Amino acid sequence: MAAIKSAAEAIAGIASGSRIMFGGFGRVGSPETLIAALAEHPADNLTVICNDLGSHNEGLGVLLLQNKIKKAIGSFFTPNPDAAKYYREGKLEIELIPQGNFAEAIRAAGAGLGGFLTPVGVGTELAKGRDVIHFQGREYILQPPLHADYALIRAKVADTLGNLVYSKSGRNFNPIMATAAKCCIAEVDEIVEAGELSPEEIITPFLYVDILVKRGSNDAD
Amino acid sequence: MAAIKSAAEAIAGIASGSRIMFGGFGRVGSPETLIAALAEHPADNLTVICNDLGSHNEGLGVLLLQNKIKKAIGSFFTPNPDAAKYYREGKLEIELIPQGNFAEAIRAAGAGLGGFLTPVGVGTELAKGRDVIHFQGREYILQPPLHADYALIRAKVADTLGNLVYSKSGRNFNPIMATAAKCCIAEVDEIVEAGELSPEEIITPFLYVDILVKRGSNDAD
Amino acid sequence: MLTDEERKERIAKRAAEELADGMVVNLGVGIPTLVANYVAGKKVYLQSENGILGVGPYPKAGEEDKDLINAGRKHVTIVPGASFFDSAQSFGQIRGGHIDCTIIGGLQVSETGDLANWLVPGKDVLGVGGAMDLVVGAPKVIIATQHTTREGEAKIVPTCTLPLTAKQAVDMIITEYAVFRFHGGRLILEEITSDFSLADLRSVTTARYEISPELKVRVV
Amino acid sequence: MLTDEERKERIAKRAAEELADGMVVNLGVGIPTLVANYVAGKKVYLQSENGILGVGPYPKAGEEDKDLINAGRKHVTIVPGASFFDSAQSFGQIRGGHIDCTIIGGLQVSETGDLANWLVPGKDVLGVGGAMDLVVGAPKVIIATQHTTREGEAKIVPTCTLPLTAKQAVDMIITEYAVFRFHGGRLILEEITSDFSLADLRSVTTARYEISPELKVRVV
Repeated sequence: MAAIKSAAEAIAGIASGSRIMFGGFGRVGSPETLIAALAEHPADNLTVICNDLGSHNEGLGVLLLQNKIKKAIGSFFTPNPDAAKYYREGKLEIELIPQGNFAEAIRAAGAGLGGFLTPVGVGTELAKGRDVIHFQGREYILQPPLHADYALIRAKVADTLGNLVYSKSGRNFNPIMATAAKCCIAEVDEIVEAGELSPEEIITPFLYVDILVKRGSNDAD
Repeated sequence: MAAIKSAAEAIAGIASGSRIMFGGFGRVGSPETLIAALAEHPADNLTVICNDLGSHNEGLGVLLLQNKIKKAIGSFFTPNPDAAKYYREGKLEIELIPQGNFAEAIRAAGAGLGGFLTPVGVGTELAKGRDVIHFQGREYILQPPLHADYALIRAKVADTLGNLVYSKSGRNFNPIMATAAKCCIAEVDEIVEAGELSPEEIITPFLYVDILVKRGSNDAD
Repeated sequence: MLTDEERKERIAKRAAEELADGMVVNLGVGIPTLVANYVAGKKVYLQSENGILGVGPYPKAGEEDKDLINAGRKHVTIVPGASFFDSAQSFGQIRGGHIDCTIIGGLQVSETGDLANWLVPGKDVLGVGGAMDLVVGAPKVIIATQHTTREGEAKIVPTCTLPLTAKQAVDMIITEYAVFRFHGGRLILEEITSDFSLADLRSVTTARYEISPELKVRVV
Repeated sequence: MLTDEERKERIAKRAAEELADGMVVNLGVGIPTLVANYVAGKKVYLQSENGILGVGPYPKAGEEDKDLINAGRKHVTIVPGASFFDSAQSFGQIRGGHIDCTIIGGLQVSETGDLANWLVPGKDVLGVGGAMDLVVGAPKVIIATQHTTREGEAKIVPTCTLPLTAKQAVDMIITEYAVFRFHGGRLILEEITSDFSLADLRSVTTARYEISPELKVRVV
């Protein structure tokens, strides 16, 4: 069952050095209120697990410019020119994973799997440092799961238990990240009573969600 | 895009020796119209991939009594006493997989994975014949994916493209089986126009579905 | 001599005390199912591995929904806030440790916490269901079982002789006479019922176990 | 001399001819995106790896939905029968071979069908996106690219010198002058445009290729 908190309260426990997942694909599905709260929070030396790093001074780009991000694990950091700059200057470590392997590794963590065999990336530079396994006649990378301390996600509507539904392409990495962290904090537009969402349409069942934050509860929007 | 056919037409191409997935958990979510059509169809020597074999002369139990099933791969064949009888008499091969590994193996097939590392079953009889892998400090079974020639599934409503929604606990193995076979045949109560199902509530996108059959189109119900 | 019903009721009642507000629990078939009868007043949510979070009470006769059963194939209802999902997602919840507790039956539990509960001796190997997944995945695994077999043989044993469900997976054993917990791999007796002596218990328990310095006597 | 726009239009038009009614296609950024302009009259469904099946045309200015973008981060609309899903499901569709065709750009294609399209020389390795997944997963991989680099260097080469996206993954190459297909691991020239000679083509293509006995000339 989820607790309802302000953005600042929700992220208050996040310590320096934490591993944090951030949902979103570009700005869509990005927990902007929570990111704004993190910008006001002292935690640094963070490892962020996210598809991208937003853009210049936008989304996670804000935290990057604050030198709070030690390492980024994801698939597409190109749209934020600061990522390249910080990387070149040795201020940012990057672990690049093909987007589908990245998504699947997050899901695997949430589903208690020890890893999976993927044909994607075999024979490329991104196979370096990975275990390569021959199984049933084909070559695969053994991709380990991606776990985190926190998942900061964005949904559209929550019920008071913490069940979530999303909006359009805002779903992206949010439902899988919700499953893969010790603590899942969901930023939502609206919180309704339990029972108001149809049992057939709930995408994230409440057992994954620890804290609900109303969007804009830090005047971030 | 899915074609709409009668049950008999839909299954007409199924040959002896085929590997067929059947959705359902007990009777709930079981494609009963399609099973009834198969009972009238000459194909035998089938390998069925299904959680259970129904009950005596019910569900897949009907095909079992017709000696059409050579092998069953699944997790819980206990409720059908004929399964034990046929197994003892050497008329039925059984491959038993823990239910979660079974579900995940079907999903893995649909998602193009070569297998996955599961902690479930390690140290048990069901690990026999499996590869056991030590990875990141823990012992896992390397479970290969489960593919099939056909998936015979049951949903509640389809649209004309083949998008599907399910009913309550009738979802069970159906959405994952839809992804894991060369040909997916879905038995549904109702077919509506494309656009009538909400894009947020569609569980099985149409690209997985080849043939739609209206439930009862063989007078099976 | 306790009747079978009395034994089961005792076990279920005691197991229910382990459940706290907000917990998500998966109950196995048999005695564990009865636990639901004793959680009134607590907000405990039941997961059923066939794809339901938020299982409610059994429906009244005539009000069954044909598409709504639990993993024991019984018709059920749902509570507000319930949701449905497919089997891969369901076992993702289970294997991923998102179900707080599973209460499940046992044929044998070893003194190192191994569990055997899926293969009845002399019967064919035709069903494993979700037992292995539940026992490996749940952070808290409670075995709710009668203390001995119908034939009076110990079920809490030095080593399982029946095929294993999982190794070192059990956290707690609740029987009609006793409560045991595993601490650091050692089996500790924590409670005994007032109608059973320590000597009685020893005589029906072949596993080695220690007696907690804070042993409780449960008045029955 | 063709303008950049003319080259792109030619490539996109020709690539669109590969698409048939009922196909599900994923279009990469750049030239592949333009293919959508030439499929009118065909029921082709576009998948976008950020979680949409059934992408529609770009919205009119002022009618953008802030929650609805494609993988190129452009606002889009959806068609009737579209659906949304998460990224793991999306790449399950892609890796599992359920997207019939992907049309994607290329920096280099080797004569054995290797593709390099993610790492621009001299730039930092900061983005791979879904390219590797798409190229490995799709049953039909079409590379839609200008025939040479801006500097006039061959892109269809004996061996990729840039870091690979995938090995032996390409089925077809469409440029402003030619169409090549891989058959049994061999690169075959199947079409050439009427404004380009075989000698011209050879001079800008360093890969070894065979000329199909049924070579078509495409009048442009």
